[in-house]
Amino acid sequence: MHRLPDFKIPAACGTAGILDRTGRRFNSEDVVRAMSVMRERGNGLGAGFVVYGIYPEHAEEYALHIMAMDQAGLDRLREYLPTALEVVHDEEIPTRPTPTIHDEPVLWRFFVRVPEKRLVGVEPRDERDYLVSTIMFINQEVEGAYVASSGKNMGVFKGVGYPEPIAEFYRLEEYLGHLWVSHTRFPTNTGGWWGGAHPFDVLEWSIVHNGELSSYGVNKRYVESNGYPCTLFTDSEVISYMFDLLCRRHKLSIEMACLAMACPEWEDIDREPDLTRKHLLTLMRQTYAGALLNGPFAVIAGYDGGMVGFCDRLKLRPLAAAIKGDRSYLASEEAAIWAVDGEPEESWPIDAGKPVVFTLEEEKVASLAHSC
Amino acid sequence: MRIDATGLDHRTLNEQIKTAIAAGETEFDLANVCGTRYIGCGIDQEVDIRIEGIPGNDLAAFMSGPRIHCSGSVQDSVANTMNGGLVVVPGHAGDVLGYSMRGGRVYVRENAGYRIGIHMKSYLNQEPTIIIGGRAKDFAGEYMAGGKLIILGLDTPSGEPLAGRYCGSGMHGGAMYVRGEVPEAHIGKGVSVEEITAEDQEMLRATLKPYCEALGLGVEEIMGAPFQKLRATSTRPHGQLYAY
Amino acid sequence: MSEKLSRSSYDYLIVGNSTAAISAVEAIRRQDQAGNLAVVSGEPYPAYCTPLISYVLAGKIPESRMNYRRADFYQKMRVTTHLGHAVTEVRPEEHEVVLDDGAALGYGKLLLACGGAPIVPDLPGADLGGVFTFTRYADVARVRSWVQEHGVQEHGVQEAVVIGGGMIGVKAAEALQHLELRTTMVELLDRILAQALDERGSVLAQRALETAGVRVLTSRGAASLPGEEGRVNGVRLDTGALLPAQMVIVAIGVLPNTSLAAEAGVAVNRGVLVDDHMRTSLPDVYAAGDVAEGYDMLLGESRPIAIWPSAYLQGEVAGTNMAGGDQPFHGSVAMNSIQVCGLPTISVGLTEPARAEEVLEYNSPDGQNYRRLFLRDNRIIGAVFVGDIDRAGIITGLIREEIDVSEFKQKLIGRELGLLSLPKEYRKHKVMGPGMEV
Amino acid sequence: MPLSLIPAEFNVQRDADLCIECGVCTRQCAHGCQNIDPEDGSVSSDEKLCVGCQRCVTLCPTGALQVVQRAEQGRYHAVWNTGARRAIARQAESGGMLLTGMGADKPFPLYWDRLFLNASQVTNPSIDPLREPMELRTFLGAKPDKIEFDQQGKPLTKLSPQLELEIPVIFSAMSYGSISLSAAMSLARAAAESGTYFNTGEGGLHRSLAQYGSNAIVQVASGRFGVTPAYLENSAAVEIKIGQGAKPGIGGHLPGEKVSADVSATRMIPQGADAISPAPHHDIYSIEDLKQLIYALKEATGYSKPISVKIAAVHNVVPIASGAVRAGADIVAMDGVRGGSGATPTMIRDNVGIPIELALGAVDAQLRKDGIRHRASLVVAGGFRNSADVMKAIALGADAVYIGTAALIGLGCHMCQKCYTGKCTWGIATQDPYLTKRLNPEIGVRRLKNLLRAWGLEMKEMLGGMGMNSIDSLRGNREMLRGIDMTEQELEILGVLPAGR
Amino acid sequence: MKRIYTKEEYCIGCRLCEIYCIFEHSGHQTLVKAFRDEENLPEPAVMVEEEGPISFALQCRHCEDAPCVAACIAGAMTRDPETGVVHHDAEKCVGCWSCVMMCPFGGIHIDLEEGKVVSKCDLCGEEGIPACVLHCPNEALVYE
Repeated sequence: MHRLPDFKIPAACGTAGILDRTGRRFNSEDVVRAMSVMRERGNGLGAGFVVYGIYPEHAEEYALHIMAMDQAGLDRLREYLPTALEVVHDEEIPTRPTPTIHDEPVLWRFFVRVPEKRLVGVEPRDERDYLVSTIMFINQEVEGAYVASSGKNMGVFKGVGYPEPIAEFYRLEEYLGHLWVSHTRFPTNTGGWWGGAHPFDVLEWSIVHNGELSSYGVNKRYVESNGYPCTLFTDSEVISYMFDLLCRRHKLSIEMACLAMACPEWEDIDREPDLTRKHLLTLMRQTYAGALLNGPFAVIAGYDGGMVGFCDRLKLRPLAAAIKGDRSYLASEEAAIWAVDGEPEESWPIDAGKPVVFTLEEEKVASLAHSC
Repeated sequence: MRIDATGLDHRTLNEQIKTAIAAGETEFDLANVCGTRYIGCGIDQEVDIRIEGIPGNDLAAFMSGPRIHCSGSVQDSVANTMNGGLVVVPGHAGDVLGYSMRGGRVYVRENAGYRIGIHMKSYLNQEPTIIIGGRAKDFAGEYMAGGKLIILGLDTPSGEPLAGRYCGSGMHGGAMYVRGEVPEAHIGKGVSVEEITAEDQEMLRATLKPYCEALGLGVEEIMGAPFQKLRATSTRPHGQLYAY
Repeated sequence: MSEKLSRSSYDYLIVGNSTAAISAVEAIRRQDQAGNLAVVSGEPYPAYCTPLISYVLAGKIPESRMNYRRADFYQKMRVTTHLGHAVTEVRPEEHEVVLDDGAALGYGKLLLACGGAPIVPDLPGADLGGVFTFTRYADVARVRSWVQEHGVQEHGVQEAVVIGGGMIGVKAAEALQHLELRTTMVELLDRILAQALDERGSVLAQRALETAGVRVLTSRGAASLPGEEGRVNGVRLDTGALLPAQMVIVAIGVLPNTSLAAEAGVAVNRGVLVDDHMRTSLPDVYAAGDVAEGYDMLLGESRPIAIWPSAYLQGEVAGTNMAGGDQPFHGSVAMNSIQVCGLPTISVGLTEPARAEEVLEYNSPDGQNYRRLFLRDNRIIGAVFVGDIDRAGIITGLIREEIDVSEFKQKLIGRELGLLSLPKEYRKHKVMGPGMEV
Repeated sequence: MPLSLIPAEFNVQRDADLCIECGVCTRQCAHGCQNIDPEDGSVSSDEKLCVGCQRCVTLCPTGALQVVQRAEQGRYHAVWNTGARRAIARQAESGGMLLTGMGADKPFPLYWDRLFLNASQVTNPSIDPLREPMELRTFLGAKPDKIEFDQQGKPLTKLSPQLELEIPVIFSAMSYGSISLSAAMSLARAAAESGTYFNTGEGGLHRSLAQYGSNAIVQVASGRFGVTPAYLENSAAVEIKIGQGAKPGIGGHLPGEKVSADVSATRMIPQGADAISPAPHHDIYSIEDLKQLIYALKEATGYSKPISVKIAAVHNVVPIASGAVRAGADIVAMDGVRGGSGATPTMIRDNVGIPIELALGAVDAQLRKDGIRHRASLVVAGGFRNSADVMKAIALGADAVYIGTAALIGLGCHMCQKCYTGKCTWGIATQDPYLTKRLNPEIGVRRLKNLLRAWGLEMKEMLGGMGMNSIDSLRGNREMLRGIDMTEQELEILGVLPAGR
Repeated sequence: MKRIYTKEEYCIGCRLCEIYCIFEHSGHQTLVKAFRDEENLPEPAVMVEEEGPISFALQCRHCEDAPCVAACIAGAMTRDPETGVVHHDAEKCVGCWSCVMMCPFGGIHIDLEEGKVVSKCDLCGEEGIPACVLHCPNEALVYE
């Protein structure tokens, strides 16, 4: 495992997400097949998966996926964790030796709860805020340990390599989940770092991202001044914090959060005939100027209720959406979707700046896209 | 209109007053005022506001019209940049009274604090007047550029100066009238002490008349004692400071 | 009907061919491009610059420069000319005029712009050869040929007398002097140019004439013109003195040519009477120029004002109204610009001190420049400029606009007269006219 | 009178082959340097009187004139150079404080020139501003922390009053009195027509500028000149002036001879009397007093306008700015050591305060750290020369920039630094009617609009080059900056990486 | 018709209008040469009036009712019926000064020795922008 870089590395990427809206769980084969189609979009220097619904037996605990530089790092974490959290269970993340995968970190998972007493005297009394600050503390202060994911009933599996060997390394075919999102990466520098691969996660928010935020500096400082120190110098990290900040802390709907991040241009706002909406958009742009994502991006954000895909206001990076049967798909290339299960019932490249939200529901999702 | 100020913050109180003025109300009785700031601030209508209690700072700031009658003393920064209107204070006033006041009148029955009447100025028919029944502390009338600042020294224990140090320093307009004497050492640079003319006498009588009426004093009694007049020696106090 | 077809008939017929006629033509054409238009004049030339006859006589300008408008003027304006045929009769009933050759011309609207005629006094000897008036182009040729015919003989023309010290007399005398004749001017009044200039102006003008060599005799009248062999040989003054002269120019004034109008039944006073639209008492008959009486703004009455700009403006008003426009004539102000042997003089309005309540005067230190303003009721009613006349028109404007100058009159008499002398508001709204923002 | 020992500063060179003795130079010189001989019409110069304003040079129809700074005079001395000696001579002859105009002319480090902007190459595309919308629109005022919605999804959050700028460049405070009405009119109209704002300084709002009130940031300074309820009402925002970069810690002073009838009416003070702005506001002796005045102004304007607090960038600018934000300022304006002035003691101008770059870097970082950055907008001032300076300031964290000197140069100022004499030959810093005519506001407005347009085009181009289409994405985006030729500490204060990293 | 408008409040009294008027009518290619040729230096048709801070340039206004045209006894002043421009034909001018007498602006410049009107604004031949306007540094003269 290489050391964490202290500057931002531009990258291009391929992404895919598959959601079974009825909640039926499936293994990694489909998403790996989708990613294989997009091999050209990566260069083997980073790939990863996030899967939701994999730990039903630990559904009430936060699953911390840990990447430790070495045993000492893990030990330091073991020492620290009980001082902050109640560890219900922990185990090594099972892996198998895989050609082309090497330099792997020590991989461990902890299922934790936030002890009630920890929230006494904490403002605000929110266990998730507490957990976020604990994760931030680990990432910054516990040398050699890094939290790769922290949500309930989900986990991030990522590393340096192409998607297929990473899946093989992590034995992902053994997991069942209702939502799989994957990412392959084309960083421009030579070295890859396990922690720097996508997806990024904070609590239940996971982000895979294809793009390069020109506004990164602004967005970073915005989330940082809201208590999310950015340690990884990646856009995805910032976006995942942004979702957590906007959706969980500010209680915005996903659509509103996406609107904050990709709000219409002033020209369009000026022309907006609906004054209520115009007021909303004006308010949005002024309040969330620091959250506005500028530059090319296409994001798939996974969360406990589904997944959302959205692109920048100029549609500088691709993202396609599709529906077939109970499943919803998002991918950098439509072919990746076809590769899973043939021609979809409906498919479309998503619009600039307009999020497509696929939610986990009992009934079938009738509408195609929740554009706002 | 009567408003109980108990528990009202200044924004709410002023909004109530302004809304009522807009609806045509011209008289206000504010009860239980205790430290509410900015009463009368920015109002440009000739309404009457009676304050029961002690108003907070910046009473009558940027005011242009209302007549404010207080029940007792007031705090700091009263009549800040006041443009017109009246403030009657039966008690004493705090510091920075009538800063940059351009018009209207402030009547204080008792003493006033430091830095009163700084940068008072007159323009055309606007001439601010501050009358202090008692004494003023240091820096009275500093940078005074216009208007009248009258210090009566009523009820002054012997030996107490009527005005503190640096009285009128930087003054370049207007006049101070002091009933009695300001110690020479307290008089600022560029200020001359002059005798009262008959014209001044008449002006003072006329100016003090409404003051005495508002505060229940006798004009002739006050006029009975000698006044001195403090004026700027130049309208250009800083003409010689620079190398051009 | 058939009779009308047998003669030429015009929508607009103008009798006369001088400035009033020409400005009327231009004005008509501004209004009406289509109507047919004719000019009829007893003089055989295209419109010429009457005041220039003294310049031609003196040889200062060639005859080619006498034309008032370019050669193609009548063609461009589509004017039919009947030149060299005087109108002998106006028949208002028939809407026609009769020419001296008997031809008749019909008209829709008629403009009488037939000008004035010089006064020839009833003097013994006035019919002798060598006695001329001097108001027409033809007079130049007559004078010139007289000088040429007789100049080579023993008793040729060496001395000339001009009777009359008015504007025509002065310009004639100047021309004769230029021809190197010994010239004497005889003026009945005590000063020359008495109608135009004030006393000091007259003195300066007389001095200029004298400096140029003209002998000026004032307060003298001509009693008779002695002569022999049908040729004049002197002027006998009312003092009894005899001025030898081989040529005499009589320039004692001009009267409007009203006879044609009067005979046709048009109301006539000293001149043809017109209203402010230049209409005479007869329908469809207008009059303009020296023949008509114009409204004198300063005197508040109508009188013949035989000056060029007035004739031009009247002609323009007449033409405009004849062609269906509606333009009143606001009246004019007497004014003259006379250069007396190199000395420029301008007089405007009433220049008799008696008519004024206040007189402002400026004399330059070198005595070369003289300016006088005559005020009444805070308005300028007259002005005299001698020498430095550069900005005189500004005063003319103030007179014509009847501006109250009480606030700034002193500035008008200072050394530098300019628009700066006027108040800003007046500069902006009155004098500056279009295009001035102040 | 003894001989003056102040050496001439300029050399007036007249090319005899080109001079046609038309006298234009003599009519344009307001300092008595250029003269025409009434006898023979020849022209000559009295160089001691020349201030180097370049008016004659510019107006000369044949280009016959050149006015150049004289080289060092007398014996060379690295320390006691001519400038230093001239200053001493001026003081020895007058006994007064050295007075000067415009911003500091000492060669302070220009951090703008040590900062480089980024551009996109391959990994993310640059955007072509010719084809795609490029947003410079900026709002100044307190922003909510977040937006809250009611049950029906309608936003509950109310926005504080905002200034809306089409370009994040504002004309900084220049009072009518310090500048001519034509100059003030040019600024006001250009601001209105360009979608930005002008600042009245503490000169009041002249009646002819009242129509531009909705584009006016009106100042309330220690002298409170022209401050009436109507003045506060007819404005877009109210600015409390605490300090000015060119003269931190000292007051202002418009000499009585500049207080013309019109200036007197606008400032509401007697004609001919000095207009003195004391160094402090005597009602502000502490941060809570500032808060008191901020809220007095909010009360006076019915909470309908942003209240700005303008401070000079001084050593402890960080806590001052932070305090101002906590005191309720909606906008904090900071003016750096290079800030301009019509009249300021030279020693103060050139020695007091700190560069705006460092102040901005430190303040923005601290406000973000404190989580209060959104509660006020930051406007910075003090020597902004071009659109790149503006872009760098925004990347450092500013919301907008005040320009004063750049605007004046746009209007025709030639930086002779003699504003305080009231004889500005360009008609800008003068009330002399003979000189004020020289600035035709029609031209002034056009030139300023052009300037803003040109900067706007450049800013859009740079923004597009960085792959952004909104200025929002540059604000505080220090990733877009790299530094050279700076110490680690300077880099740290600015929060930027060295170039190459 | 297009006219030259004078904005008094922006006239700065530099007199560049006069200088460029002279140059324009000098026939020379450069300003310096024009002024060096003193014998043939034309008179400017524009004149700046100035007193203290007040100044303005003045040239023929080309009046609608052009009183100079009415007054001209020599037919030298004419008003083009189509363009509205008042022309002065120096050849025809005899120096009677009737136009001077009538011009309410005092905008006609004469030479007593030459005995004629020597310059009157001709709008620089009506082609392009007149020189005085083109070179007015403060747009106190505009042509529109």
